[in-house]
Amino acid sequence: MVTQKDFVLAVEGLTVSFDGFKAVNDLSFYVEEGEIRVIIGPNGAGKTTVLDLICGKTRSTEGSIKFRGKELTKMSEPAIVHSGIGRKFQNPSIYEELTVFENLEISFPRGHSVFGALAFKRSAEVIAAVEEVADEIFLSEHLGKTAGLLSHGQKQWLEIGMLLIQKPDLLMLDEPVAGMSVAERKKTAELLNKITQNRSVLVIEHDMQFVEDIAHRVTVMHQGKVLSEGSMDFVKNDPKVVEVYLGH
Amino acid sequence: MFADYTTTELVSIFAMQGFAGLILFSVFVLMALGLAIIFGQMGVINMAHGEFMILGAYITYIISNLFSSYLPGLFDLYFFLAMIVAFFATAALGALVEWGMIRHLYRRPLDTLLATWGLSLILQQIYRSVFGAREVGVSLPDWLMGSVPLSDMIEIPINGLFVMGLTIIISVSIYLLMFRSRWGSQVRAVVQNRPMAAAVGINTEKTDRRTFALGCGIAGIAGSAFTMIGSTGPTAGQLYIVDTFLVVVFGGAQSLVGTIASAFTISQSQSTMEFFLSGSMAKVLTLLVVVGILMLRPQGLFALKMRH
Amino acid sequence: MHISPTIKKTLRVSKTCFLRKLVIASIAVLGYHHGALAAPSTAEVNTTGLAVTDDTVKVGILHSVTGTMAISETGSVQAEKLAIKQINEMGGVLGRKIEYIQEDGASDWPTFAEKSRKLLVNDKVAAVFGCWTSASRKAVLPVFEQYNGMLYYPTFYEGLEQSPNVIYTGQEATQQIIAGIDWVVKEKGAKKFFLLGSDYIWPRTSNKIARKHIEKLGLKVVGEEYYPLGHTQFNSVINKIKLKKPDVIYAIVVGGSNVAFYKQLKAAGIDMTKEKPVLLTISVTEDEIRGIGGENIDGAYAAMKYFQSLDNPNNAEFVKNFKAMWGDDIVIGDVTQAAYLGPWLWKAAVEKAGSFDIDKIKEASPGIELTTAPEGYVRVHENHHLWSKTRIGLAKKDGQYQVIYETEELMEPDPFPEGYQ
Amino acid sequence: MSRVEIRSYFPKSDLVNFAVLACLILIVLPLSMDIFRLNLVGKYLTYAFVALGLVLCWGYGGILSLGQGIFFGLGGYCMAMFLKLEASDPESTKIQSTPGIPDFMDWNQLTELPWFWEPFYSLPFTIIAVLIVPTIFAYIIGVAMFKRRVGGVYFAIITQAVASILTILIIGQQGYTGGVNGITDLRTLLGWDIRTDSAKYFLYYLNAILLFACLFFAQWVRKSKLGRILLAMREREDRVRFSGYDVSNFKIFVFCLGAAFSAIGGAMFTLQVGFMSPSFVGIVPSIEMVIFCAVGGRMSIFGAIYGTLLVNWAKTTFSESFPELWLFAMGALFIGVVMAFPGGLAGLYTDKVLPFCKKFIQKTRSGKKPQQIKVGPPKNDELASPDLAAVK
Repeated sequence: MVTQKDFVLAVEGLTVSFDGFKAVNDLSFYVEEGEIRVIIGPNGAGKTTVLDLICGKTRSTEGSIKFRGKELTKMSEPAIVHSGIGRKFQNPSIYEELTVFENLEISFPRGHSVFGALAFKRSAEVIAAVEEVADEIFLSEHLGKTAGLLSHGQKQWLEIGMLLIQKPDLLMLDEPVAGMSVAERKKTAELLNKITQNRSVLVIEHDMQFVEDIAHRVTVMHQGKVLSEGSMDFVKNDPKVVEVYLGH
Repeated sequence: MFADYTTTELVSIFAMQGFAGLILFSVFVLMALGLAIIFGQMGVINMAHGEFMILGAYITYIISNLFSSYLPGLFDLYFFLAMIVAFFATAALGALVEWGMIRHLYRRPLDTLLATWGLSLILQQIYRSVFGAREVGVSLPDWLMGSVPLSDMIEIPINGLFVMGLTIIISVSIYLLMFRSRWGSQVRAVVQNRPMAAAVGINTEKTDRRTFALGCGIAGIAGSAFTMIGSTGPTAGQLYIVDTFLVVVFGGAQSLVGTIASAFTISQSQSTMEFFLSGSMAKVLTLLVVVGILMLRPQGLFALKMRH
Repeated sequence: MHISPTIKKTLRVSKTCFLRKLVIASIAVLGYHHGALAAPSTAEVNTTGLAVTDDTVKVGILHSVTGTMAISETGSVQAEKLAIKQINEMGGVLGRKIEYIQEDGASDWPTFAEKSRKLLVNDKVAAVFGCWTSASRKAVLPVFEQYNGMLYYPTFYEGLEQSPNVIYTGQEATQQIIAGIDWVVKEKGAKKFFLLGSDYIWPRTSNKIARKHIEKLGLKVVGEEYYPLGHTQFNSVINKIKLKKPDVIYAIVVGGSNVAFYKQLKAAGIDMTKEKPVLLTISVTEDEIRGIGGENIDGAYAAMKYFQSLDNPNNAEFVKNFKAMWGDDIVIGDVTQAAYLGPWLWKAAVEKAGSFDIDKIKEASPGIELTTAPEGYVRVHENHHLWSKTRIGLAKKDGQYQVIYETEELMEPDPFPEGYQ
Repeated sequence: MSRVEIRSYFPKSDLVNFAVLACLILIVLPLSMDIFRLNLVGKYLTYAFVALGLVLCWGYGGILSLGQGIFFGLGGYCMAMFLKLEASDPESTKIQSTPGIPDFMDWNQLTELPWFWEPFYSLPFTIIAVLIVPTIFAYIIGVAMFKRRVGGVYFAIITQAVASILTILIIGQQGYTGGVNGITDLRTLLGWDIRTDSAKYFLYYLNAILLFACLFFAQWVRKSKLGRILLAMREREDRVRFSGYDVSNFKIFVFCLGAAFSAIGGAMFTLQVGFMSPSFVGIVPSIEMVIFCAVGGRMSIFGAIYGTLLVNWAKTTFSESFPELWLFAMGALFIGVVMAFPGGLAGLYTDKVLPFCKKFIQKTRSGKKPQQIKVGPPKNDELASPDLAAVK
């Protein structure tokens, strides 16, 4: 067995059961530094549950999740975030009543305690950080806009931006291009390639073209287990994968 | 605590308290079933539930008066008719309320709470204007009074038995209706996935209205039954509302079995404690325990674990 | 006890309709010819700026018309309105017609305080007839003392209070309790008592007085239980009663709980007509029986000063008038009768003092007697409570009490009983 | 704080609101009413503290508490205990079997003051207790509930249950609490008669000043990042959590803040009305206070105060003239506000009155020629409003 220090994320023997139904069953995989890993699989394979388990939204029944050697399964969600993991949800999860600026500002990693938030000042540093990220996610023109008025694609970007401003080491994205136009999708791939320079990324995606564009390695899940793992070319030709996909 | 009593007495105490607990249990179930359907299945917080019950009680009062004036020979049987009329009348009012008010508020559960509280105030005032501020006395047919002696200590009140029997009948009917009938599966489909249910051709609006009406109708029957053991006045409904909600929440809002189990737990513990503590303290302790358990297990006793 | 003969006469003549009409007629005639004589000048009878004009005087009625207490307080409002109407028909007070301002306490104590302040400060009423619960009286009491108002309070209550600004027209606890317990001990040979009440001050204080008295007689209290107001499940306490086998259940349950308690008691096989045990209550008047149902309380005893079935000419007249005004199916309980006394006692005090001034009424009140009271005869004690007889009634199926005993002497009101505090 | 900071916390529109409200409460009402009516207004304003707390808890935090009466009551009881001890000096209670203790204890055969009453001889302690006791109580409830992620409807029902537990306890333990009668007949504060007209004026103004202090604090919270986090939380709790915030702490904070506001209101109520009773701890007043807030507009701190004043004024007027109709009116108010005007008065003002005024002004400015009026969603600059202006 390889030492865990080589990996950013090491998931081993992870199992979660909902009243007897094992949504994730003895799952193990490892993500390396700087890697873009894509998880694919048919509906109900347990992909989103894996992200939920890593970020602490769902608690595992068995197994371990180590991030840079630190065990995550017992940590609280905010602590997991502070250790350097950011997560984007499947549907754009932004604060529609606030402006784009405020959305990003809330994610700025300072003033996270109650009194910190009360005393939080919108300093030049914060403004600079927000403007920098806004630039990256193509929204610098829209900083003052109420987020609810953005287009669907823009909302997805905004949420990615909210993660970026946290400067996480591991970025987890749940279907980042779902519902985007072709042009938006291209821009997003570009964005992802740009932002993954110095961090690891875990992506769930259905769009195979997009997966091919970005993935370093692909993990295929089926019924809560790893079905196949390797480069996109490898899994595409794996007979087990073909069986599962065609069988559906 | 136990030292004051002999062993035989203790046995009798537990038997009698167990039975008192069963009556309380029946009362809780009757109160809570309607609410469990409305709150658990539809997510509507109906603060006027108590007033729907009292409507049932007033209808029983009216019918008992009609019988004693016009059909004194059939007085013994009026109660059955009263329950049926109470059911349909409260269900009709429920349907009206759903149509006029609730259906506009499905996405705002906390707002249903406020709106139905307003409704409860209006209903109370209507009762007061129509029936007067004083409590009305509902006279019962003779066969419902009195008790069956089991031993010289233990006597079982007939109306208690009646309420228990009624509870069983209603619980079983609800079970059959919800889990064995086409209509029940429609209700559950709508609860679980509204757009999908609509897509497969279920008339969700109609289902909602009928579900709400059914919940209210059961409240009506409960109110009718409570004329045997409690008071009937404009504000009597408010006495029940907090207890009822706690029973439903404690059981796990979406589970009818949970509601029954929680009614059983709460009633038995309350009636046992009532014997050894003062009534007020028993009530306080029971409520505290329920609140405490809810904090440890917010989803209630019987909620299913769901994937998010 | 000094009281001016004319007043006494006026009160007596109200006994019969015929005579009353005669008096009204004669007052009217007098008023027509000698206006100045019939109604003394306002400046003379009202030196403190109360709402008194040359021909009217304003009073307040302050009860709950809404909320949980409306059930109980309705009767008092009706009785007070009847008394005011009758007084007006007799020519009013010092030649002035009474006009009442009715306020709703809404079963909410702060509202009572607010409304009483309104009545005293804004409306400047000459007297207020009102309150029912102790809590509402406690809430308004400082207001009456601060603004120097006059309150006529009708309910039987726990005592432990004596304010110069209040006339307590109901009985305080010792009057009701001691006579009742003495009776049940003597007549029924009771030795073991089970005390039961709703959980608040009146039942608790009353039971304390009862316990002290029972223990002083060398008898035993085998249980004492309290349930929250509005409680509806009494099976547990009924089981305890069965287990303890008391001779007397001494019940001070109030409101909606009452209905539940008696229905469940009957259903549990305790037949009160068999008097095993005897049920003695001080909280169930005819008003409450309407909700409980006569068949459910048949055979219980109540100790209080008035029952609707009381057989005397005053009461016959009162019941007739009450029904004429409020409908035939109405019942009259102890508190309703006490509320009816309020306006009459005030009238008598005003006439004795010859003034509406509160201070003069306070001073004039002790010693006032009413021979026309439906309960018979009452007299105001120095401590502003009433001397009255206590009676025992046996509840009947028809919802009425049959009066089976009354104390020979008037019971002296003793709001601060020695050794009971 | 720099000028920019202050401007961002108190934008012009809010400053106008503050000025208008201050003018109404501090000048117009006292001048236009006799002391009796003003005292009533003072009483209503004590409820406004609760409504203000509810705006933060419910409007911003999405936490509907049906137990705010608990904190109002606890604050009021703390104050009442102090006043009662002062009213129960051995001289004025010499007819009791144990002089020097409150009258209701004497009636309940208590022969000495319970230990938890002792510290209430001290006014500084009492003032601290008024704030701290309810806040700690709220903190305990908050920790127990929010750490376990109990929220929404469940939280509402549980707070209701807690309110009824506390009511039964207070009524049942009458020897220690005064029972159902409450703690009555409070007369003086450090020898100063609180029942005189001058005292009433003073207390009215003290109440108003405290209310404004709370308003300023609420405004600061609302405009700080914490306020935005609350809004964010209400909308996307998970997102906030996965942005690294411990959501429960924020909920606990705002719930405690609401409790502290309510407690100040309760203490001022006791001072102005002269007694405290368990009827405030129960469910009915708690729900009524929610409606004050809803009528005013659950998102508006000013609306909460206008809502409270309006509903109570209506209650007094209605129940003076048509007591029987009052419940109908109140019920209709509940239903109407929820169904037709979820934004309450404040919503009505910003959605209907303000645009109408703007239109009107624009029209009159541009003479008869109808000018192009912006339709559809407001553009950037309008919504970005002062906050962003401060940034740029």
